[in-house]
Amino acid sequence: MRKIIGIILLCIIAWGIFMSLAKIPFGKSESKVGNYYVEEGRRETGATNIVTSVVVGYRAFDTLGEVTVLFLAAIGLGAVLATLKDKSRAVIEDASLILITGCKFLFPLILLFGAYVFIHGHLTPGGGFQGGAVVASGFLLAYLGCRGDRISKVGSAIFESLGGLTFVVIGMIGLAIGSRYFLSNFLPKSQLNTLFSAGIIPIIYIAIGFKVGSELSGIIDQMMEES
Amino acid sequence: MIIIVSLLVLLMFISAIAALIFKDLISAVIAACMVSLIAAILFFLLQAPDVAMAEASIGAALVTAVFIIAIKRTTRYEE
Amino acid sequence: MVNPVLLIVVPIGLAFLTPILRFISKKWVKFIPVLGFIFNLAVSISLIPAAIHDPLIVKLGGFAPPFSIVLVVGPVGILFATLISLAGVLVSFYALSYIKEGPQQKYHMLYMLLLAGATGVVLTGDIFNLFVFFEILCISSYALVAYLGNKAGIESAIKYLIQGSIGSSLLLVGIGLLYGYFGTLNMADIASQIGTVDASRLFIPMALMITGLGIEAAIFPLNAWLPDAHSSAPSSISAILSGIAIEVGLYAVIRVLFTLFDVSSFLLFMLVLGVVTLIIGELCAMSQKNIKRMLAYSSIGQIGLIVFAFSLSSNFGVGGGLFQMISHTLSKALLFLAAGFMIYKTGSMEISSFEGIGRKMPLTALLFTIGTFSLVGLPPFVGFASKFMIIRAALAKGEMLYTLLIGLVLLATVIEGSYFFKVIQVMYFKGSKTGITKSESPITGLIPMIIFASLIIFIGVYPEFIMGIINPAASELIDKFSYIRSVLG
Amino acid sequence: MAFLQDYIYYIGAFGLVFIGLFIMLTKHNLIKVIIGLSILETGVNLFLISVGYITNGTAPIFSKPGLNVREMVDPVPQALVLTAIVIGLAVLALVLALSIRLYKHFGTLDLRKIKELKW
Repeated sequence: MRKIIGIILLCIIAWGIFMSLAKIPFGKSESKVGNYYVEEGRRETGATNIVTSVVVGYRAFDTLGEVTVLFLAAIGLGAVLATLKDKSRAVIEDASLILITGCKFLFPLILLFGAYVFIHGHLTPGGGFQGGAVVASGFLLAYLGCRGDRISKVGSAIFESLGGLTFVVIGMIGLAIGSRYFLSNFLPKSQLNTLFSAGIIPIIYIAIGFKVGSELSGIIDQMMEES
Repeated sequence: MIIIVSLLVLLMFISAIAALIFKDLISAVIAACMVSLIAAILFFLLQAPDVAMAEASIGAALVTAVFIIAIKRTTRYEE
Repeated sequence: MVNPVLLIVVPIGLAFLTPILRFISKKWVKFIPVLGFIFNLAVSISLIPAAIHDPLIVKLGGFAPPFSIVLVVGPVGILFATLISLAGVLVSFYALSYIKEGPQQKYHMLYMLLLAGATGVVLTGDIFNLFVFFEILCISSYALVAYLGNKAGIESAIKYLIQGSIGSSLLLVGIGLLYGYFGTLNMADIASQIGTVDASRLFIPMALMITGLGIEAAIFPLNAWLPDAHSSAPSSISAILSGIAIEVGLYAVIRVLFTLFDVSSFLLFMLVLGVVTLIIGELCAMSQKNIKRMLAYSSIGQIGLIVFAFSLSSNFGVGGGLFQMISHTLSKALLFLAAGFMIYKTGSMEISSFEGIGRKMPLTALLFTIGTFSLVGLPPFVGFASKFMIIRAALAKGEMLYTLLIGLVLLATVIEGSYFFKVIQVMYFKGSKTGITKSESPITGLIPMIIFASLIIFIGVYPEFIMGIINPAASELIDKFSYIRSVLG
Repeated sequence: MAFLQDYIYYIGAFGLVFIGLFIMLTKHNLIKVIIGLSILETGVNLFLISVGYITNGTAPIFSKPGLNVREMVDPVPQALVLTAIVIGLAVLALVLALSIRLYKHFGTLDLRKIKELKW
């Protein structure tokens, strides 16, 4: 019964949505805002990756909110799991030699790749979130291989805080000097397509990379506890 | 091109329905991971490499890992 | 002049700072929210004169409005921001002595972020930015509902989370459709182009967005999560959820309906929905034996009344709705805070266990009574002024339907009165007189309650005090063209 | 064929949305419900990206000289989806942590058997 009602309801919604989609033909996007960003993005923000210039330039305030959401999830998860009584970890047997060696070999490479992704966020596809996720998957691999080891809680908490604070403080500096807008780009934009360009964008993206990496690793660590 | 995309979408639907049907939650999670991976390919075909990277590293890898940890700490089979 | 963006950024920055401050001194962490929201309150009060006169447009990142996110600090925005900061200061002061168990510094971080999210929702002028802050608001509420970690808390948090996240996905689809139509995300820009698309195509995005936002606002068919979530959270959080979170959700619904879309064809639907929500909420509240569930159901009823007021869509009606929001925030926060210490003392949420508490905790019980009187709408409390304004606005419509609905509203008020007086009767006139150990709530708990109560009485006696901000706020919501003009220049 | 050309991505996106919603509405196991939520979110993201696509467009990255600005796909939906993916992960992590707690309390993940409160 429940299934039938569900299907009927979904069919009605589907019909309505397909009616509205007729006004949005696929492959013919004509967006005033999007065109402006593509045309002026390089000049106004100095980043060659326009997605980055939107994420950390034009809509940087959204990104601050997004970073906050991830931070929230990490604390919320901590708060939910904190009151669990049995913290003791079950005895885990060691991984095989091949797995350990492989992990030890791959772990630094993955971290290096993650760092590359978030440092070059304004030039190539990628950025703080993707790079951070890659770093976290490196830590996940390390948990699978070197099962006894854990990241330092204090260290990850400090990285989280500092990453977030860097973002906020850079925004505040923009408010205090120069054009006096929150998150305005107060550093010189310099030569397009070089590593040290686009003013505050790479700095913010690196801060996000560290923050996301430590946060996601922290989330995995907290979930793994006692498993 | 359109054929490949259609096949990918079909495969994506099959994986999603598999996630609906499987009683073993680990298999269902892997099927959901498959959906994310194909979505990442579609994002790439839609000229969104940034999103494709994010979906592959977050949606496919980390979400699946978190799911599997949670299943390990709870129960594996849906009654 | 201070930049309004600080209202959002300062709590977020303080929350980021808290894990580091913890290494210096664990004892002082709980004072951070108090200080942060005192700062916010000062900033928002200092901004009121300027914002009433002419909406302040804050460009973020320094790009022109349709191309960047803007904050629109008009009368509505500043009204809600002040209300949020006020409740933030008082409730965080209350939490100093109330929150004693669990991971406390996490509580304080989540609390600051919840209110930062709420402030973001009311100030932003960008539809996707609204979504992001809405998520901050929702996710921190999910975590705080589960804060105590008991069975009821976890279960209701999961229910709330599942419904809330379906809602936010629907909202996101709605935003995507709007972006497909208009190629912009700025609310004023969308509103100025809304006439270029015919109304039948706008129905689906509107329905999706209203459903998504309506889940947080607890409008009738979407309010299944509310009584559980509000009754399982710690009392200080119930006060914030009932007083701020659903009001902010309702603000978002109203903003989307009034500013983004053309509301006129849905007024009748809203009117009926509001009255149905009101009646159902009050009827459910009457049958409750648990004090916090009763208060939560009464919040649903109040939301219905507010929706009813807004759907009158006259200057007076919208003003009455805003006024009722303020009065509900003050009264319901006071009720939850007072109930918190009463529950703490008796160790039970059952109404029957409150026998004789009027003599054991005279001051707390008196404050609770003030709250109930205000909520029912007795003079000289603020609830009377706001309900009177709504009824006057409905009568000014001069149609048979409205008069009929006013009868239903008054009936709901009578129901509300009956169950609240039952509680008061239990508190004062039942129970034996022997064996009374008098002990009041701690002083840090009493001060915020006394401030709430004195505000309730002061505004009730002298409503002109806030009419100066409610009237421009109502005209901002009704006259969307001046909103568009002031944002786009 | 022309129909597929125009609608295949939309069909994919909303197909996922409806399968996800269907799982969430009909399944009783909490983990299954969460899997439905993740599929639903993927569908929404796919829809947002397809809104900004231009036929035969290029990615909005000036990686080599001579790219035509007119042919670049819209960067805004991509930025929005980046945000939405991260928010989705945050919600999933939180709800999975909650479900671990739920299992500790009730010993089951079947939502029909969890009746501490009235539903």
